[in-house]
Amino acid sequence: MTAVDDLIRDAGAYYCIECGKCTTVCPIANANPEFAPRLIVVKAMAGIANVALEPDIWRCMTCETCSEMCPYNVLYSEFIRGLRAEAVSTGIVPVCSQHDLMQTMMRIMATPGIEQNRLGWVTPDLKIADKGEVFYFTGCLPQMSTIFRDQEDVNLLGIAQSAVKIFNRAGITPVVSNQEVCCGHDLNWTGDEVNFEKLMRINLDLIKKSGAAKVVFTCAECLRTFEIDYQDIAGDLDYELLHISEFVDDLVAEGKITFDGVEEKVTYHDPCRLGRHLGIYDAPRNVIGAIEGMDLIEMERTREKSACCGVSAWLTCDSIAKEMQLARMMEAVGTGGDKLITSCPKCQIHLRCAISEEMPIEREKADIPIEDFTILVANSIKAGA
Amino acid sequence: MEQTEPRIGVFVCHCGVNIGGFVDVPDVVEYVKTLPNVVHAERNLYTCADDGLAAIRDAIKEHDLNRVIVASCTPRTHAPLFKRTCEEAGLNKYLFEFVNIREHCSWVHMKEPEKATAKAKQLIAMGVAKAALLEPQEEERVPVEPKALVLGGGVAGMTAALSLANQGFETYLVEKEDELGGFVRNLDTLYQTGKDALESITPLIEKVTANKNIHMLTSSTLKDVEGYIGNYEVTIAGDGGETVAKVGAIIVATGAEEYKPAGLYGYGEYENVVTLKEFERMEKEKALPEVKSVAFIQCAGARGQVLEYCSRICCTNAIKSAMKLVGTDAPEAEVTGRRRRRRAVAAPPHETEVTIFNRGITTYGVEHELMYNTARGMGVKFVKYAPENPPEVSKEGDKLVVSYHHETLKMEQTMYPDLIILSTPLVQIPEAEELSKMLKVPLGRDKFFFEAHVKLRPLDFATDGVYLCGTAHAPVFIDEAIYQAYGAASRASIPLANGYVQAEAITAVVDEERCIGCGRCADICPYHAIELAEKEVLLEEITLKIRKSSVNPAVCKGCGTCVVTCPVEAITQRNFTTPQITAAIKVFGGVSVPLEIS
Amino acid sequence: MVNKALVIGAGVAGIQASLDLADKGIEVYVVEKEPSIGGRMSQLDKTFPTNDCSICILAPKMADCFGHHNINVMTYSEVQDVTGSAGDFTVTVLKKARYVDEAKCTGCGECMEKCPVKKIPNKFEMGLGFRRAIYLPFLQAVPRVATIDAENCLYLTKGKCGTCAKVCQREAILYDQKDEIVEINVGAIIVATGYDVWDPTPASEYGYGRYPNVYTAMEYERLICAAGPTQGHMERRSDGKRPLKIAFIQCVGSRNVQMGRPYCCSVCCMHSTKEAILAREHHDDIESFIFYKALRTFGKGFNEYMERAKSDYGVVYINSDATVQENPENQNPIVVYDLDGHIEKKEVDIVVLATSLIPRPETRILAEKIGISVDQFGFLESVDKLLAPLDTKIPGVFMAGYCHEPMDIPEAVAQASGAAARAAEVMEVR
Amino acid sequence: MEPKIVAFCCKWCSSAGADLAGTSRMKYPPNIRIIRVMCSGRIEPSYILRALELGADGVIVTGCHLGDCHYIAGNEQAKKRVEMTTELLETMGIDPRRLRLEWISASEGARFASVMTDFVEEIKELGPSPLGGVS
Repeated sequence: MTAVDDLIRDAGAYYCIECGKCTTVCPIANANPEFAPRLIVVKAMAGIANVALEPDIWRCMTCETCSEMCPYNVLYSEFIRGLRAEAVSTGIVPVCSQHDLMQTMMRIMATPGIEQNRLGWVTPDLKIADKGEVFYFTGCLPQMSTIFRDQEDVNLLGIAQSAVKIFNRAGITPVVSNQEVCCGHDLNWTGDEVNFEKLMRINLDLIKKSGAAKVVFTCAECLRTFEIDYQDIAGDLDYELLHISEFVDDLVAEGKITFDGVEEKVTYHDPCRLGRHLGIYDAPRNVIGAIEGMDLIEMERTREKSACCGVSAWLTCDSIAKEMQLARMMEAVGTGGDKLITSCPKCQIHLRCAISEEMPIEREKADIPIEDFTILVANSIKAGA
Repeated sequence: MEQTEPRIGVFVCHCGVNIGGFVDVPDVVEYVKTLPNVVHAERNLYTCADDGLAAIRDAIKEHDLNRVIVASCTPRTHAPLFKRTCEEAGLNKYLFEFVNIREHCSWVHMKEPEKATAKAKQLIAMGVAKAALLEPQEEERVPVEPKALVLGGGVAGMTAALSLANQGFETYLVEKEDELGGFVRNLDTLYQTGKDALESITPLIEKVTANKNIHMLTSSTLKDVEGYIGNYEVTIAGDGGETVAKVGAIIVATGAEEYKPAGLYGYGEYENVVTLKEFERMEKEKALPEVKSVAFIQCAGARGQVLEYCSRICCTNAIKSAMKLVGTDAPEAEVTGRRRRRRAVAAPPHETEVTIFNRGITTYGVEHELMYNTARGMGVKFVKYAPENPPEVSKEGDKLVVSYHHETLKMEQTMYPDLIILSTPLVQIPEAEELSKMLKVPLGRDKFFFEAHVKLRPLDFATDGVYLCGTAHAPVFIDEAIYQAYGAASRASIPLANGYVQAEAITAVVDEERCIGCGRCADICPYHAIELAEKEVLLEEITLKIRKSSVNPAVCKGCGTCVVTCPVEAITQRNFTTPQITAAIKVFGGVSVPLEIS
Repeated sequence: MVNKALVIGAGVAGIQASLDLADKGIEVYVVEKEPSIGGRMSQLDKTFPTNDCSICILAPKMADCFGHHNINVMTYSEVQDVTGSAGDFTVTVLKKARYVDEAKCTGCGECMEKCPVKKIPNKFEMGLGFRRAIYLPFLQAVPRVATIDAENCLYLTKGKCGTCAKVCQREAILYDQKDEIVEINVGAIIVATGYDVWDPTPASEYGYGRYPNVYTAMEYERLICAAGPTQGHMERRSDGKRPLKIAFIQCVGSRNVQMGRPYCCSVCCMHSTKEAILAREHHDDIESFIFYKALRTFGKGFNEYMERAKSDYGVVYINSDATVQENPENQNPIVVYDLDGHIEKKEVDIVVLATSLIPRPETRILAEKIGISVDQFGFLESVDKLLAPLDTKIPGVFMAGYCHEPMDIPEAVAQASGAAARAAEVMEVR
Repeated sequence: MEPKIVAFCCKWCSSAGADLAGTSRMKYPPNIRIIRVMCSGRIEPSYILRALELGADGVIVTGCHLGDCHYIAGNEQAKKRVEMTTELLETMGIDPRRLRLEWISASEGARFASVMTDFVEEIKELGPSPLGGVS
């Protein structure tokens, strides 16, 4: 029994009937004919060589377009994630963009005893607490905002500030903690299971101590990591895990939040982690729909069939990724909307990144403002409500 | 038959405006009145309406009509109605003739009413010419012996016999082996029940054995058949001598056997290369050696390798056996996480590795496909091979080796199984050829019995009175053989229940005096309705033996092909005689009729 | 003991079951919810593996069934309730008003020509053709009697028009006809309600409904049928152009655990093969590509048929599922598939989807009324899968055809005869 | 010139096709006279010659498509016989185009109409039969 055999079992790859549907829908395969998800699975099943050594396992964006369409529900991303851990255990070092800066930062965070200063964004008008009913998990927004300080039109701290604003308007003082560490998503997806688990322990201890019954996330990756990866390892958590869109959706339903009317046309980009990984499609749409005058125009590739932003865990940034990002931005422009809404900070970073000075097309064909869902909501809430 | 002077009545239908709007019906009626033998002609707004039908009945009586023609729509829908009306007025229904002046005239010539009128006149005139030559016909009834013979005591034969017996018909069930059960006796377990094969069908065997209407003849074979539907005399040879029985219908349920793939994949050469059935036998007898790794090779000898066809049942059967070999429980679906996240549900590791080499797994329908899914979840491996590149079996020392070309990966691979199981197709039994001749029913290219019509008469033979079910027809699973058996019982019970067979009187008739016994008609008849019998003829005081053909009206379907084949005009087709047809041709040509009545 | 039987559904299975019973003297009621008998088979162009013209071989059976002295055909009718037990069931049948006197109508079509409501998509033509508010579902319909579609008739909805009544010379139009409830008494029941065609719009990766030149297989049957809306001319939806390249995609919505239909529909490999052969018979410059998961040629003569499709008709089989994109320039569908581990794209003129064939949702409701069980997908369940495959758990109630499990025409016919035998066993006719 | 044409149709396919042409109101020239038989296999070569002798300008024999015969293979017999008759006509000096064999199914109403139209056109081009006819 090899590790790969275990993976085949865990991912349900046994169910593969080699129909090739995964290849036909794979965004990478569509851009690069040399890449075929089907072959990786079939090779693994055939027990031929060690597939963990295949370079292709690092090119997969784990966007789960394939799993979504796989007739037999093979958990392709899970399979790839496992293969990467297996590869790392044999000494392979993945090549990440940004010179491995993110992963290094995360590994450092996993080191015990470091006192962070991550709450600089909490302006005096925002009310937060150490203990309470609702824990707001900020994620890496403070660090990312520093790293991408020079990138135009990306407002990451605004996401965190908006989240707290929303809580406060609804009469909630959320727990926001300086001891919070990165969820470890990117380490988990680049094969560093050891440091990933360390980060997890820190976060789980912290939340437990806060006494929270609900943990709310503004980052799709963080939510996916808690919901699936943490619970896989640590078992079921005894508090509720919610994306901010779900949380707001509930508040709207309960009448605790109302919105100012605004005449605006927007389109919404489903992040892989929130959509295909977790199945959260309706909540953000419900909330946008509740804003009077706001018109949501769907892109052709939406919901389960949403396009990927092209980069995952900082592994897959290359010319194909850029093409995908441009195509997505053009699709958004094509809706005639005023802005593109997303609910994953990284989607925002990656999509904006594609709109650089040197583009193969005229800028206006792909340039559309991107706004995070949380900011959109915070800006639309009726004052004093 | 005495030819009475024809007195023809013609009813021309307006069909509202459908005919009347484009054909000058009054003009047609006036014309028709001038035709020879027409003693009455009238028009009706709707001949098929109650008043139209009453008009026909009244006219038959009033004018003493002995032929009736309706010129209206297509006989396809309305002929039965008008024939019934004639019969109600005491006129033989074969003295009715239909002329279609709607679909074939008014509706297709709407823009040319004059020509349409002329055409309607001529079509009716042709009909009148034919009608003058019509003869009353009796539909012959041939009595049927309300008993049946079922050949084969496997599940299909047993089920068919039981159904017939339950419908009240005495049935002879003939089985060549000394016990009932057929092919199933070779099997270990059945996928449908998951239980021991013989045990699964024991209730059926018990019911058959206990049924008073069933005469069980084991260790017996059919030796001779004489006769035709309703009237077969069959001779069955068995241990205890010969049984002669009169039966009305015969069901062929003789089953099939497994193909032995001599020369393929080391079969017959290496010890641990067996067929699926042999493997079942080993399992049944608990004679299976300890195996760690097993390879199945599907389509061994099938789908073009030796035989042309796919044997339908081997994929599911191989999967059933593979699952047993793997021996883990079927994994159950499990959903974890509070959202839709589903964990994979593959079974835990197992001892025996099983690989099924296949050309695409053929688990059609619901049950088979679900089994295939479960088997994959249990870890049974499926490897596709291309027909032009099948796996090769050889030996390295005392180890079996399978070298194969992985079709998806396009890579050469090897494995070392302890046992190789060849899934070979079912094939016809050797006795079938003789049986087919005896029963006058054909075998197809694949040597299986060939049904009357592939789509709509799957359980009938073209020869009436003989029916078909189970693997004698083509490979099927047991449950399929069983519903086919019920179906064959239903088909066979129709003549048995009626007690007679009756054919539309359009059958061919042989004029024995003219027949020269050449046999062309018998050769060409698709239904084997024509027999050549030796007759003694006294010719100038010498007794000669001459062959004469005769048509069995219970079997003839009235296509008329034999009539054309006959070189000496010895055969006619009732209701479609040559004089009737040529009369119409003559009218068409403008010759007044009747010119000649031959 | 009532020596009569009820057959529910008058497709090929229902017709065969009725004929078998009636031919041996048992009186049969056959209840069909459509205005004509004939079922799915009447919609098919040809049948595999013989390429028999479907309606040509079915129509005589339809006529036999309708004209049989022992068969009482109740079209445009539905079973509402069943009570009693084997040998003595009481069945309530709703005879829907067709607003036409069945005895008077000759099916001449005068009314249909004059009816001003013209553009109602014809269900029989899978929406590819149109019918009027008074209509015959198809030209060979049995009975050949017009039906008024109450939802679209101007007279019945707005009290205006009345054209059909004016032009009908037989005074067969009855606007005040009412639905009727009929009670019948039977000894045995055969359920033969057939299948539905799954609408593949939700599987949006195939582009059905979005790209005009993507068809379902049933639409394609009508498209190539000489009696269909285009008289058998292959004119594609976007521009009427004749296709030169056709892609057939198999298992659309079936063999798919995620879609909740893990089963194999059993007939699609063959019907796509047939459709590809027919395309080539229409025009010998047509190229066909069949994209499949596994090619299942398990019936009698099927493998040989597929081999012939390859060798004599140039049909190309490709082992891959596929997705569909569209070339915006000419609205040609582009099929994306996996060829030996790399993605390939093939631009074709039309795509034909072998969509799942599913048990009718009405069958589940009917099963509840009768008290028989259906499986998780809605197929009727046998009481004993091995020895009594056609028996439901209620004695005296049997089943045949696709409502029981996926199958082709000869299997449905065999089951129909089989169910007739089981019903006859209940009757004790002798 | 209005040619006179006899069409022999089998009951099961081609005359049903003719019915369908009718129900579909498909026009074709009114020169055709249908004689219905059970099967195209019932049509004797002599009928064809007789029709020509008696004034037909053309004879068309129709049946089920090959493989579709209601009587298994009667249409194959028809094919052989018509082929023989065609050869005979040629030898006799009668344009063999005056005899045609077509397969028309019950669903091919349009085909029935177009075949008939086409045949009438062809016969028109050939002109009146040299046999003239009796009338």
